[in-house]
Amino acid sequence: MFKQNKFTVSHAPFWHDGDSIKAMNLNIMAAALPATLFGVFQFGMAALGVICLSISSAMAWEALFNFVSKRPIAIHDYNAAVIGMMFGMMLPPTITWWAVITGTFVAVIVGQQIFGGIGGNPFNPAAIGVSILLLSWKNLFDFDAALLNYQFDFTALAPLAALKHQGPGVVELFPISSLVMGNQIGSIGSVFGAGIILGGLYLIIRGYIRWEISLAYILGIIVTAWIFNITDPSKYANPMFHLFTGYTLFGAFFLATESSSSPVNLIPMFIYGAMGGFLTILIRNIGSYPDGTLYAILFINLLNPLIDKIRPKAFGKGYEQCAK
Amino acid sequence: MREMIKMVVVLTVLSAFSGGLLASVRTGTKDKIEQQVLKFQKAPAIKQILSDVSNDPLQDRFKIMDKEQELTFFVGKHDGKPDAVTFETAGKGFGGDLGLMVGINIESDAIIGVCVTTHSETPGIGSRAKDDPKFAAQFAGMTMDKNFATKKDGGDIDAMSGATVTSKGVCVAAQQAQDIYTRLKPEIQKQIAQMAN
Amino acid sequence: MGDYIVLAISCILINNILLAQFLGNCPFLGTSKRMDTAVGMAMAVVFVIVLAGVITWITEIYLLKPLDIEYLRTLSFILIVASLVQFVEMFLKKSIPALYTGLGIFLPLITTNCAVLGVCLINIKEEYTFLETLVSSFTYSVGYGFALILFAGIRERIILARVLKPLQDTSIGLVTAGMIAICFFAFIGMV
Amino acid sequence: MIKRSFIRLTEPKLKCDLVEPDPKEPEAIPIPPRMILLLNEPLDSQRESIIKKGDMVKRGERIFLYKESQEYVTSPVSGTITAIAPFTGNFGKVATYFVLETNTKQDIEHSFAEFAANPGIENADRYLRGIPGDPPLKQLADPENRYNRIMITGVDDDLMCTTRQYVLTRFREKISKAVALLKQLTGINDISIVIPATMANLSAFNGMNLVRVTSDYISSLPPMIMDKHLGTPFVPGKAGKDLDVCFISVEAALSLVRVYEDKQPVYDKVITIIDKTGKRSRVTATIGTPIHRILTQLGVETAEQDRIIIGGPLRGIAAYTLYHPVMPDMDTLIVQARGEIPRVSDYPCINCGKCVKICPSKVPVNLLVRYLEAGLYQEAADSFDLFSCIECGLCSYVCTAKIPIFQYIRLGKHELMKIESDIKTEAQDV
Amino acid sequence: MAQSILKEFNKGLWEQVPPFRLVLGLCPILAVTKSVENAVGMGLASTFVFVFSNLLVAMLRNIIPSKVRIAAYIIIIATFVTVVELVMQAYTYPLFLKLGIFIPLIVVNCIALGRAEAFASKNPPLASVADGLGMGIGYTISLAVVGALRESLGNGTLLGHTVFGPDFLPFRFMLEAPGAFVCLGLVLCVMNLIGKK
Repeated sequence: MFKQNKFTVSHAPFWHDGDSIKAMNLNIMAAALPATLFGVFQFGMAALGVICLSISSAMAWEALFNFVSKRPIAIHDYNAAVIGMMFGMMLPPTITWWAVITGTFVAVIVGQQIFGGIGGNPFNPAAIGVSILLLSWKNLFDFDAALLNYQFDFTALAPLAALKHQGPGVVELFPISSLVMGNQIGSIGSVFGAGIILGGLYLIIRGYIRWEISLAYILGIIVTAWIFNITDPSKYANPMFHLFTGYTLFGAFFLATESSSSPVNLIPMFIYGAMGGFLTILIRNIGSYPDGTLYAILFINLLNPLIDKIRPKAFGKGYEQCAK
Repeated sequence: MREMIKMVVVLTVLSAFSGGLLASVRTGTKDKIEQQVLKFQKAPAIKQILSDVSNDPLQDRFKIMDKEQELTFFVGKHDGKPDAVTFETAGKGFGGDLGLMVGINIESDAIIGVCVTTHSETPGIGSRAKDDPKFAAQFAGMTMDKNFATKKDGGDIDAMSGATVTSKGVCVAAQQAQDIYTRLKPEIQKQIAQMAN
Repeated sequence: MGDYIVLAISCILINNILLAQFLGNCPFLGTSKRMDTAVGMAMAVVFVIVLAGVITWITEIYLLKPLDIEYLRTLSFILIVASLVQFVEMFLKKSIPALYTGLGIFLPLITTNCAVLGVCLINIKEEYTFLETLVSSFTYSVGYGFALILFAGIRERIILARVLKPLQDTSIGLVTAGMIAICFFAFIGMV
Repeated sequence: MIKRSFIRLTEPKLKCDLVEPDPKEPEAIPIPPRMILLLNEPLDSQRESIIKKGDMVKRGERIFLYKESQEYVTSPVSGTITAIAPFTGNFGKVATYFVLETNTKQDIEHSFAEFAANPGIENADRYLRGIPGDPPLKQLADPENRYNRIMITGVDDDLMCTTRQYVLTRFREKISKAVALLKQLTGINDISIVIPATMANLSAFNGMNLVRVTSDYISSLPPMIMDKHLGTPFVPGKAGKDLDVCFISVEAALSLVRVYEDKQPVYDKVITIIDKTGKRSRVTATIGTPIHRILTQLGVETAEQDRIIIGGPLRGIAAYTLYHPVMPDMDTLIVQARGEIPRVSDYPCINCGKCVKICPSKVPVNLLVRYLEAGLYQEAADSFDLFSCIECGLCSYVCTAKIPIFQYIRLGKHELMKIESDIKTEAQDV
Repeated sequence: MAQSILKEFNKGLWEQVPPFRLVLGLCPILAVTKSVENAVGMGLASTFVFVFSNLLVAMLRNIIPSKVRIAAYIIIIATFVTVVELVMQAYTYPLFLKLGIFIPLIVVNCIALGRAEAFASKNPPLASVADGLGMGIGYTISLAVVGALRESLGNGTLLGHTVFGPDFLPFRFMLEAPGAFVCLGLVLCVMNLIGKK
């Protein structure tokens, strides 16, 4: 008789592809890095400060909430860090410190933790945070405030606000190439179109976001803006302008694709994305906000549980009757 | 059957009691309510428009029947001379009627000012018509021959961003005022003259 | 026609009876835990609000106003709503049992749904014409149903999430409703 | 273990292993002095068992626990029963195990010869349930089941397993006999053989129905074969009597042939063993042999906290003891090193959608798992297609949050079945 | 006797404080809590209705046939609601305007009907009045608490006085519709936490 070892007993499957929430979150943060770094380069140390404060306070809030609610502290999965980063990227570099901390509180705790933490949030937490901040302190979100502090060699106007107030004549001030390369005023993480696309493509290739959503969202933007544009070019800007300004690309790759608030089936993903793009342009062109991305994304988040009920027929479904 | 009769009797007595109570409360408060409406709804708007008058416009008021509508005009005096009238018109907003108090200088036929009295617009957006000084200020000084419509509709008024319908409603009310004033000017002048005497 | 469309969009999305005017919250929180009850309630609400809106409007214009007894409005409207609900319930039970099994259990709840009386009072307060009353009653109630169904979709998932004990049920429901109200801000300024 | 590839635009394609082109003869494991037999019936302390400690059994003798018992286990050797004790398996399912001291003198149960002269499905069920390959004789013999088609599967149903393929290639000449025997036993004429698509040299199968499946994982699972190759719908949650196809492993078919040819019972099971380094060896061991015998003979090391997997890496079960016996359906034995074992986590579903994308039966796994976690099994079955699951394990394999989804699904099905059978017995009692 | 009446009064203040423990009457607590003033006004108006309807229902409890009792209660409640409406219109007109249709809507406030049915129809007038008063005051306090939270955070003021100093940028979200829901949800959570102890 030999010595009996204790073996690990658990359930099938005994293999795993090695992916984890932590890996996913780190990848998302890495993908967001080019756009963020560009923002820091563009807006200086103030932007870096905002991003750092945003990430650290988001993690601190989560840890605090976990501690108070006597749950295991889970900041090592970087979930709060991702929310903080997304949130920080949507802020103007001129924002004050206490607004960042309040905002991350709203995003992390009200937006996610009270719904049961990761996976429970019905809305994108970062979008909730920014939209509540926007409702409260509109003045802090004045991107044009950057004018006071910086010297730029391009048109230093927030493109969408200019469009809203002065009409599509301003479009000519913003050549697409310079918008793509980040020569525009906006939030820290959303100005550098090329960087966001790069990050987004990375995430798509790595399979961390669902390409169907991003694609449908961008198509929704282009088609809707194009239809508006051809009906009255003197009132509505062209699709490319819409695509590369404001939060559009950021929304397409980082906000709309937040996993727990977006659908997972194929057709719903297309409906969800396209609806988001459509609403964004609708709000910009006939609504009252310069940039409709946030509200559009929150609204499609709201539709998500409903449209995600459209799903393929499960295997063998519908044969039960025949069998009986 | 007895129960049936009891039911009917009880409900009838209850209703009668309720009706009686309410009728008496109503009679007791009727005048007071009318005063209050005048004081709180019309007065602030009138005061805002006719801020520098020497009289109390609430006292110096007269009524004119215009078509089927009774309009109350409040007269403002500058240095004892009655040269301004204000009256209320209505436009359509989001969720219904939007009252607009319009003050007109009868000598120059120019608008002194406008002020939104009642509205039921979306909180935060439509109510800006009441609070946004810039929007209302656009009307001041405009003469009666101007087109009181939003720029979108080919007029001279800048709509409030994000409150197109409300802006339109205010403009419609202003146009109505313009219409009424032009139509009733002789009558108004007659009344004012009477008042001065 | 355009005016009616504007009124309709405003009633459904912008001035949503539930999320912007805060009417009918008790049944909103009560019947939104499951999708099927939410759908049933939504249909019942549309049905009753349209009927009640029309009847109270007629009462106001042809009875209360001519007799100058508008101060009896609250009293008469609530009696109309209450008896209407009773009547509808009896009528459905006898004539359309299929619909009754679907809506029946929600009808008694509707008497205390302040959205019904609220819409009737709004119609009078805004001095709507008959057609406008019809449109506003229908679209307000559709807006109510729309919000209710969307909320139920989300709530079905929240019930399964790991929500902390003191936050469960009504508390988290209200917070979610607040976020839905933010979503509806998307439509501000569209008409 | 196959790790996530860097580029993950499309879903991972897992390939089943193919049997080596020129397989070695399996190493034979001698009959050990002590055997363990598992009987699928719980021990009941209230009743008096007809089998006792110290009883002698003969090779081929059926061991019943109680007089009215339906379930039996056949003894693979002649010996003395030295222990009877309860055994707890998956989902807390209770069985009974017997420890058998092997006698030096082996003799065959006398009734066996009599039976073997008399082929028929009823008789086969009465004597042959425990032969290698675990033929579904009980189902075939059940008059309520109306099968009209038999599939002999020569492909394995998990990633690293190759035993069936080995048996198929090694004994391909006997397949025609197996087909003839099954026809004779069951009276079903439509018999096909499932073979790997890559298999060459098919002359031995001339004149037979062949179904060729690729080596992609799950294309060899019965529901998939039915769906893709037979045009017969897979019906969720229905087994046996509602299906018209019976799947029988190639080893079972060949065991039947051997029994009737040699007129004596067979108990030597072919098993593929994969050690921690991935080295593959094949043995034949008598059913009932404790697995430590096999591992020791092959020199396979096991250490504390390693994992012993019976079956493949995606659908198998983990053994908690090295005294686990060789079972009739135990095709593969994998030893997984401690460091290789992926951990499950306590995270809730984060709705990443990978499971939904990969699920071959299009089950809304993301929602299903929430309901299962909450214990709402009936709802899961009614609205979220619990029974459409074909139990491939891919959802757990890709789950980012590392939720034991597969286990939840099995548990859910198990609980529902239990409720159903409870209702049935209650109805019968009434 | 006095003790039991005190008990009826007290339970409305804490044990069964209506909007939190009974989760009734949520609509007003969301709609009229933009400021403490509105909240208290609404609370007092509701209290008046609760007390008098309870009183009348308790007095008539043996007369009203049970088949028509709900109709009778509704008539009684509606009567007192209208009284409140008229009185407020006459004496506190600005408040009446701010509370809008929520005054007539007290009639469908589940608390009123709920207390009439659950308590007043089974108890003597004095206890019923105590019950109605307790419920009403509990309701008023709840409204005031939510109102104080929303006003102080959302506007930086409390009953018109600045509370956080001049540099405080008010968290306007609290005054908007979504803020009302979120705020009430969180207050409810806190109440659940306290209640557990």
